[in-house]
Amino acid sequence: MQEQQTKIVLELQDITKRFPGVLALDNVSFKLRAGEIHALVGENGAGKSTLMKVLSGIYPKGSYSGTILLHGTPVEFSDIKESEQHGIAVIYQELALVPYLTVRQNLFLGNERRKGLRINDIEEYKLAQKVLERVGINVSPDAHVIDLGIGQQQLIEIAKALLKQAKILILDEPTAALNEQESENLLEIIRELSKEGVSLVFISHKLEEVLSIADSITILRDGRSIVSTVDDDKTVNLWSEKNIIKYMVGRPMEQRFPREPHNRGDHILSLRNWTLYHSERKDRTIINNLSLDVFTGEVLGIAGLMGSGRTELATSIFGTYNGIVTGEIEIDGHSSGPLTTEACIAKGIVYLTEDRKNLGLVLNMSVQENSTLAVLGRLTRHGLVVDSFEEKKAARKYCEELTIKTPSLEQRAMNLSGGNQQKLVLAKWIMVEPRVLILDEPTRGIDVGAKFEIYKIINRLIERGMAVIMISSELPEILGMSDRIIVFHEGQIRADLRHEEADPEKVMFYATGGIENGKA
Amino acid sequence: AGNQETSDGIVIGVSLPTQREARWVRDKETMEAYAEELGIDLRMAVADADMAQQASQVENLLAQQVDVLILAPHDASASASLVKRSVAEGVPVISYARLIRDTSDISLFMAIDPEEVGRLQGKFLVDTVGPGNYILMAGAPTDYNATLFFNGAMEYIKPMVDSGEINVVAEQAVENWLPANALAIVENALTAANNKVDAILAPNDGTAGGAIVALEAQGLVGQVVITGQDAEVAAMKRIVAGTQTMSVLKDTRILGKAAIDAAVKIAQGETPDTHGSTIDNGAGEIPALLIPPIVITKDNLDEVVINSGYLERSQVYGE
Amino acid sequence: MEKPDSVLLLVREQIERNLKQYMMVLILGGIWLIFTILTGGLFFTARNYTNLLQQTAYTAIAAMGVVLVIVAGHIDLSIGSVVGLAGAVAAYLQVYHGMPTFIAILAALLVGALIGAWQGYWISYRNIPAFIVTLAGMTLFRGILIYITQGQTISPIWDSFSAIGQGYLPKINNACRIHDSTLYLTVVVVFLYNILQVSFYLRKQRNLLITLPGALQFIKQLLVSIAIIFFSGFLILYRGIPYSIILVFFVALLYSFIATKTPFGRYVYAIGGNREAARYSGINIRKVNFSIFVSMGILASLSGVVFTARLSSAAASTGQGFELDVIASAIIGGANPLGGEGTIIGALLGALIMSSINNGMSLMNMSADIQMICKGLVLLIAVWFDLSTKNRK
Amino acid sequence: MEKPDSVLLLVREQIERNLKQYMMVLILGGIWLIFTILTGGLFFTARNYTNLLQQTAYTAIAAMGVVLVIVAGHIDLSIGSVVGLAGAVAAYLQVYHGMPTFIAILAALLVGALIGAWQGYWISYRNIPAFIVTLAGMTLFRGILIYITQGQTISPIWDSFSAIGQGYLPKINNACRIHDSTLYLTVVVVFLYNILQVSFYLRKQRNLLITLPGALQFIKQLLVSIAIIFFSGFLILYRGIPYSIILVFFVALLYSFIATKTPFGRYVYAIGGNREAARYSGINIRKVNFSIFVSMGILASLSGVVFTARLSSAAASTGQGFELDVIASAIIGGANPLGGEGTIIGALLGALIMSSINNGMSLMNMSADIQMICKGLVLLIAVWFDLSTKNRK
Ligand SMILES: Nc1ncnc2c1ncn2[C@@H]1O[C@H](COP(=O)(O)OP(=O)(O)OP(=O)(O)O)[C@@H](O)[C@H]1O
Ligand SMILES: Nc1ncnc2c1ncn2[C@@H]1O[C@H](COP(=O)(O)OP(=O)(O)OP(=O)(O)O)[C@@H](O)[C@H]1O
Ligand SMILES: [Mg+2]
Ligand SMILES: [Mg+2]
Repeated sequence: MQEQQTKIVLELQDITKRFPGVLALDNVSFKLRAGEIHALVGENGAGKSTLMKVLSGIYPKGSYSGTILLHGTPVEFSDIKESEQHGIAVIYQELALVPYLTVRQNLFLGNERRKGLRINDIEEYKLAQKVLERVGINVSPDAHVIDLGIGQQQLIEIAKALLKQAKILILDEPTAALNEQESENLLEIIRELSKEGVSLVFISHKLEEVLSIADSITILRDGRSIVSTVDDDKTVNLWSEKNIIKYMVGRPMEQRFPREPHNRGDHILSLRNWTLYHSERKDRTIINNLSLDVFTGEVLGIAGLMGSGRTELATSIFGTYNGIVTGEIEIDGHSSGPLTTEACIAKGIVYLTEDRKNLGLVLNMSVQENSTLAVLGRLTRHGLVVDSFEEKKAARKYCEELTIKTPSLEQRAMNLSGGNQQKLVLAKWIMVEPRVLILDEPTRGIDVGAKFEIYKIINRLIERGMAVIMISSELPEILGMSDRIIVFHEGQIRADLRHEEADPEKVMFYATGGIENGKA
Repeated sequence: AGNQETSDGIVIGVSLPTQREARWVRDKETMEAYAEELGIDLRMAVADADMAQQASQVENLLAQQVDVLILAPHDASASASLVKRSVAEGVPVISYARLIRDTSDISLFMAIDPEEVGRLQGKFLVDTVGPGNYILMAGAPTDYNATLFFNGAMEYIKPMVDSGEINVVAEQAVENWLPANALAIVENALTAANNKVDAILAPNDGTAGGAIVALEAQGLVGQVVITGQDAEVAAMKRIVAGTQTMSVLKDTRILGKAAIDAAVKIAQGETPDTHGSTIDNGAGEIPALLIPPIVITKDNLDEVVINSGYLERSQVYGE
Repeated sequence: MEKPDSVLLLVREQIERNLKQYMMVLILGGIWLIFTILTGGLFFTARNYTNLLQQTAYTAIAAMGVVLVIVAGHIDLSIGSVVGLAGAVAAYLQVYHGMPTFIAILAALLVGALIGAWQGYWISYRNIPAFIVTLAGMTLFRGILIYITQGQTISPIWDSFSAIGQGYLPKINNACRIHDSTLYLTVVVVFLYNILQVSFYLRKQRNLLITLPGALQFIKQLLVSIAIIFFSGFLILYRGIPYSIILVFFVALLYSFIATKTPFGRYVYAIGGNREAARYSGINIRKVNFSIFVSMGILASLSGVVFTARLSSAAASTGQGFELDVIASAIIGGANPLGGEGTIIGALLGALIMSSINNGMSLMNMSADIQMICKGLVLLIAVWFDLSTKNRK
Repeated sequence: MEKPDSVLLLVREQIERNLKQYMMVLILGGIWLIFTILTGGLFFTARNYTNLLQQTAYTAIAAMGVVLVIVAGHIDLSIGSVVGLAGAVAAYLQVYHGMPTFIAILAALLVGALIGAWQGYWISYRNIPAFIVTLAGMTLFRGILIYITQGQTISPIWDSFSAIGQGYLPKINNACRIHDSTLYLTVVVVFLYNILQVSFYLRKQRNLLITLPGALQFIKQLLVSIAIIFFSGFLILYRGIPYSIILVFFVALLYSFIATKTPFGRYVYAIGGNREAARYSGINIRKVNFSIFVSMGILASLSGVVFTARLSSAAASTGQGFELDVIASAIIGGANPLGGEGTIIGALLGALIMSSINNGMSLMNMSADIQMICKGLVLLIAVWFDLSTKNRK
C-alpha cells in the first residue's frame, strides 16, 4: 500500500459545471495520488461522470469553471486527444463502441498501430489477442461488436483503455455489466496496474468492491464533494459500507435487501418446448426445449454466467428476439405460440432491457415521452387523442415514485445521469401495471438508495399479485431478493432452488456447468 | 417508298432523345409504322433527355450491327463523337431533326431548323404586336436547343429592343421546360409590370400553357399575344379558344418517312436526292433535306393541322 | 416541484422549445424585408403576397407529408413522380372520360394511397431501404406517367377542377369593396384561436399544471391574433383567400394534430429517434412505417391535384425534381435528415422560405444562372443562420 | 485457441463476411444471364462487354467516392453538378484557351477539390446537414456551369483528352491478332495478385495467426485468377482495355486501401457507426468529415473528366440527375443509407448492376417508358433479393 504522503498527481480545484436547469458540479475538489486506486462514489446524478468528463476534455475548457492541476501545473483540455496525450484514459459509463466495426477495429480506434501510411494489421491482431486474454474474454478480434452482449462490450472497453497505456486511468462503473467472476478478474487487473504505478479513479455503486480495492475514497452528493480520505487522513480500512452510505445518501440505511416472505399464488406463465435458433446460423440453437413455470406472488431469480442465454430467453418471451422461436407459451391457462411484443404488453408481460441506451430509451425524447411510450394508447381520449394532462400526471407520479432526478419532465433523456436513465426505463414499465415483470439486470448502475427503492417496488408489485422474473449477474441481489432461483448454463436450466436452499457456492457451481452428484 | 425486295435484311438504327414530348413520340410512331409497312428491321432506342444515356444507346445500337443510323441527338454539338465512332464502324449517319455540328462524316441532314422555328416566333411577335412590353422566356437553360430557339427569335426582337421600341419586362429561362415554372415567371412578371404586357415569347406549347394560366388570373387572356411551338393538341384547343395566339407546326410525319426512305437508299449504297440543297455545319457543306416549319394561327389551323391529317378534327374540337 | 423559479423556467423553456420556429419566422421576415427593398416594395404587395401563397401551396402540402417520412428516418424520392402521375390520372379521367371533378380527384388520391401502400410494403415488410424503394418508384411511376400521357399534355380540365389551384373563396356580397367572406373567415379563426387558448389555459390551471402568468398569456394571444389579421388583411384587400390556401390550412391543422396529439405521431418520432427502443416498447414499427408511406402517397397525390389544377393541365414532365424542393423545405424547417426531429409548421415555413426566394428573384428578373447561384447561397446562409443562433451540438 | 474448430469457423466467417459481395456477384450474374437470353446472346459478346464497362466507368468512379460520404452518415446531392462543372472547366480551358489536356484535367480536379473543401467546410465546421449544403451546392454549381457555358455546348476537345473516355490501351505489335498489351497486363495483374496473397499468407503464419488451410487458400486464389483471366479475355479479344477502365481500377485499389487499411478509413466507418463513440475515442471528426468531402469533390471531378472525354464535349446539362445513379450504386452495393456500412467493391458492383440493367434494356430496344418501368422494378427486386438472402435486421 502506498505511503500517506505520496505526491498528488492530479488535482481538481473548485470545479463548477452547469447545464441548462442543472448545477451538476458545485465547487468540487478532488485529489488523486500517484499509484493509488481512488474510489469516487455518490448517488445517481451526484456528478461523478460529469466530473470525469470535465477532466478528460469531453466538456472542453471554457464550458466549466475551476482549475485542473496535473503534476502541479494547470492544464486545460479542449478535446479528448489532448487529455490522452497527457496520459489520461477514460472508460466511459455509456459504452462508446462502434457496432458495425470489429473488436480489433474498436480496440485500436483513435489509437491505431501504424506502419507508414497504413495500419499494421498483424501487430494489431497480436496485441488484440493478448489484451483480450488479459481481460478474460473469449471472442475473436474479427467478431463484430454488434453481435456481442453488453457484458462482453464492457470488457472490450476495458481492453481498449488498457491499450492506451495511460498514467491515469478512469473507470466509470466498469463492473456494472459484469458478473462476479469477471468483476474479480477486472479488480485484479486494476490492482496490477496500480502496482505498476498507474493512478486509477474507480467509480462504482458496488460498495463491497469499493471497500475491497480502494486506497482512498471521495464521496459526492448533489454536485458537492462531501468527504475525501485524502483530505481527512482517514484510512479506508476504517470505513464500512454503512458509513459510505450515510455520506452518500445523507442518512443511515440499515438493510440492503427488504425481502419479505411471499405467498406463491397461481400459475401465470408457462413455457413448453421453448426453442430458440441462432439469428444467423439457423442450424444452431441457443435454447433447446426449455420448460418453465412462473407463479404470481413470487420473485423468480435467474442466475447464470454471461452468455448463458438469459437475455435471449427474456427477449424471446417478449417477442423481440431476432431469430426463430418455437414452442408454446401459456398465460392464464391459454396456450399459444410465441407472442408479439404488442400482444405481450397487452397481456401484461413486460421486459426491462439490460441495454437502456440502445434498447430502452429514445434518447432525444423527453423524460415524459419516454415514460409513457408503452402506455400511450391508454392515455387517450376516445382512443384517439393523447390526453396531455393525464400523460403529464402519470409521468410525474412515476418519476416521483422512482425519485428520478431531473430538472423537468421536458428534459431530454440523454441528459439524465446513467442511473436515472435506468430508473426512467423502469418507470415506463411499471406504468403499464404489468402482471409479469421481467427485469434484466434491473439495478445496473443504480446507487444503493435507489436499489433499495427498486426492491421495495418489486415487493409492492408482488403483493398486488404480480410475478417478477429477475435476471441478474449480481449474486447478492439474486440471493437476497428471490423466492426461487433458477440457474442457467448454456441455455439450459441446471437448477431450480428455493430461497432457503440457495447459497453462493451452489449457484456458482451450477452456473459454471456443474452437475449434481450421481446424475453425471 | 422503298422496294420490298431490296430492303430485305436492312437494319436501321434510330436514336431519339426523349419520349417526354409528344412530337418525339409521334416521330417514333411514324417511323415504326412505316418501317413495318416496308418490312424493315428497325431498332429504336429512346433516351430520357440525357446525352450520356443516348451515347450508351448509340453504342448499343452499333453493337446490334445496324446498317444505317438515324440520330436525333439530345445535344447536337455533343454528338460529333458519336458520329465519328459510328462512321469508324462503317455505319453512315443521318443527322435527324437537329444538325450535328463540327463533323463532315454526316451523310445527310434532314430537319426542321430549330433557329428557323425561333425566327418564326420572333417575327410573328414583331409583326403582330410591334413596339410594346414583352415577356421573353427561353427553354431550359441546360438545353442547347432552347438556346437555338431563343437566338432565332432574338434575331427579330433584339433590334427593336436596342432601338427602344420593345421594353423587356422580364427575360428568363424556364428551368426544365416546366409549365409550372413558366406560370410563376409570368405571374411575377405581370406583378412587376402591373399587367402592362403586350406580348409573351413562350418557347413551346407547354410553357405557353403555363403562361396563359397566369394571364387568365389577371383577365388578360386574349389581349396578350403569346407564341408556342409543337402543335400540341392542348395548344390547338387554346388557339381555337383564342387564348394562345400561335404555335409552330413541325410536321414530323413527312420527316420520319423521308428519313426511313433515305436510310434505305444509303444502306443500298445510293445517295438520297436532296435537290442539291446543303447546309454548313461548321465542318463543311452537308447534303440537307429541310422541311419548313409552319406558323399556326386561328385562321389557318383547320387547313394546316387538320386537313393535312396531322391531328383529327375530334381531337381539337371535341366529339 | 419548485414554484417561484418555475414560471420563469417555463417561459424560458417555451421560448427555447419554439426557438426553432421563431427563428425561422425571423429569417423569413428577413428574406421578405430584403426582397421588399430590392424590388422597391413590389414584393410586399397584396397581389404578390397572394401569388406567393399560391406558388407555395403544392410544395407545402407535400412537405408536410414528407416531414413524417423524414422524422421516421426514411426519405421519399418518388414524390415528384407521384405528383405527376396522380395529377395525370385525375386529368386523364376528366379530359378523356368526362369524370366529374370530385370523382377524378378521389381517383387520384386513391392512386396516391395505392402507391404509398406499395412503397410502404417494401420498406416496412420487406426491409428495403426507403432510398432504394422510392428511387425505384421515381423511375417506375415516371415511366407509367409517360406511358399514360404519351408525351401529350392533357387538358383542358373543367373550371371546377382548376378552381382548386387558381380560384378564390367567393365573395358573399359582390358589391362589397373588400373581400367580405375572407374577412368573416379571419374573424372566425381569430375567435376560435382565442377561445381554444383560453380554455386550454383554464384547464391547465384546474389541473394545477404550471401556466404562463395571465399577462404573458394575454400578450402571446394578442400578438398571434394581430399577425393573423395582418396577413389575412392582405388577402382581404386583394381577391380573398385562395382555395389552395384553405386546403393547406386544413392539411396543416390535421397533420399538426396527428404529429403532436396522437399516439401514431408519437410513435413516428420514437421510431426515428431509436427504432430498437420503439420496438422494445411494443410499437408496431411495420404498421407505423406502412402508414407513414400511405399518408405520404395521399399527400403527394393531393399536391399533384393542386398542381394540375393550377396549370389546368397535366404533362409527362410534371413534378420533375420536385422531391428535392419538398425535402429541402422540410429540412430547412428543422427536420433532421437522420430522423427523430421535425415539425409540420417548420415544413410549412421551409416551403414558404423556398418559394419566397424563388418569387423574389424572379420579380427582380434575374437571369436563370444568377438565380441559381443566389438561390444556392441564400439557402445555405438561411439554414446556417438558423442553426448558428441555436448553437446546437 | 482451439485448432480444429477454428479453421472451419474462419472459413465460415470469411464467407459470411464477404457474403454481401458474393451475393451481389450472383445477382449481377443473374442479370447478365437473363439479358444474354433475352438478347439472343448479344449481351454477352466481347464488344458489348467492352461497351458495358465504358458505360459504367464514370458512375463507378463517383460511386466509390460517395461510399465514404454515405458510410460517414452524410449524402452528396451536388455530384451531378460538380461532374458537369468540372468537365466544363476542363473543356473550356482546352477549347477556348488551348490548354493541353494534362493542365486542363489538373484544373478540373483542382476545381473539384475546392468545391469539396467549400462543402466540407460548411458541413464539418459549421455543422449544417450535408443534405442542405449539397442541395445548395447542386443549384449553385449548376448555376455557375450555366453561366460558364451560356447554354452552349463546349466542343470539340483534343483527341488526347477524348482518349480518356473513348480510347484503349494501344497494342504493342499492331500485327498481332489479339490485343497483346492487354494480355500482358492481365498476366502481370494475376501474377501480382498471387504474389501478394501468398506473402500475406506466409506472414500470417509466421505470426501464428489463424489462416485458411493451404488447399483452400490455393482454391481461392485459383478461382480469382480464373475470373480475372476470363473477363479480361473478353477485352483481349476485342479492342483491349479502355483507358477509363484502367482509371477505375486504380481508383478502386486506392480507395479500397484507404477504406480498409488506413486509420482515416477506419475513422470514416467509426463516425458513421457511432459518432459519439468516435468522439470519445479522440477522433477529430471535423477533419475527417472535411477530408471526405474533399475526396468526394476530387472523384466527382474525375468522373466529370471521364464524362467529358466520353462525349468529347461539355454541356450545361451534363450530369443532371447523375447523383441519384451514383448514390443508388453505392446503396445497391450494400452501403447503409444511415451510415456505418458500405464497401468500395460493393459500389463498383452496384454501378455495374445499374449500367447492366440500362445496357440490357437498351439492347432490347425497349421504348423509354417501358424501360423506366422495368428499371424501377428490377432495381427493387435486385436489392430485395440481395437483402432477403442475408436477412439483416
Ligand atoms: N448533457 C447534460 N445536459 C443536462 N444535464 C446533464 C447533462 N449531463 C448530466 N446532466 C445532469 O448532471 C447531473 C450529474 O450527472 P452525472 O452523469 O455526472 O451523474 P453520476 O454521478 O455519474 O450518476 P450515475 O451514478 O447515475 O451515473 C445529473 O443531474 C444529470 O441529469
Ligand atoms: N446478435 C447476435 N449474434 C450472434 N450471437 C449473439 C447475438 N446476440 C447474442 N449472441 C450470443 O448469444 C449468447 C447469449 O447472449 P447474452 O450475453 O445476452 O446472454 P445472457 O445470459 O443474458 O448474458 P448477460 O449476462 O450478458 O446478460 C452469447 O454467446 C452471445 O454472444
Ligand atoms: Mg455516471
Ligand atoms: Mg443478459
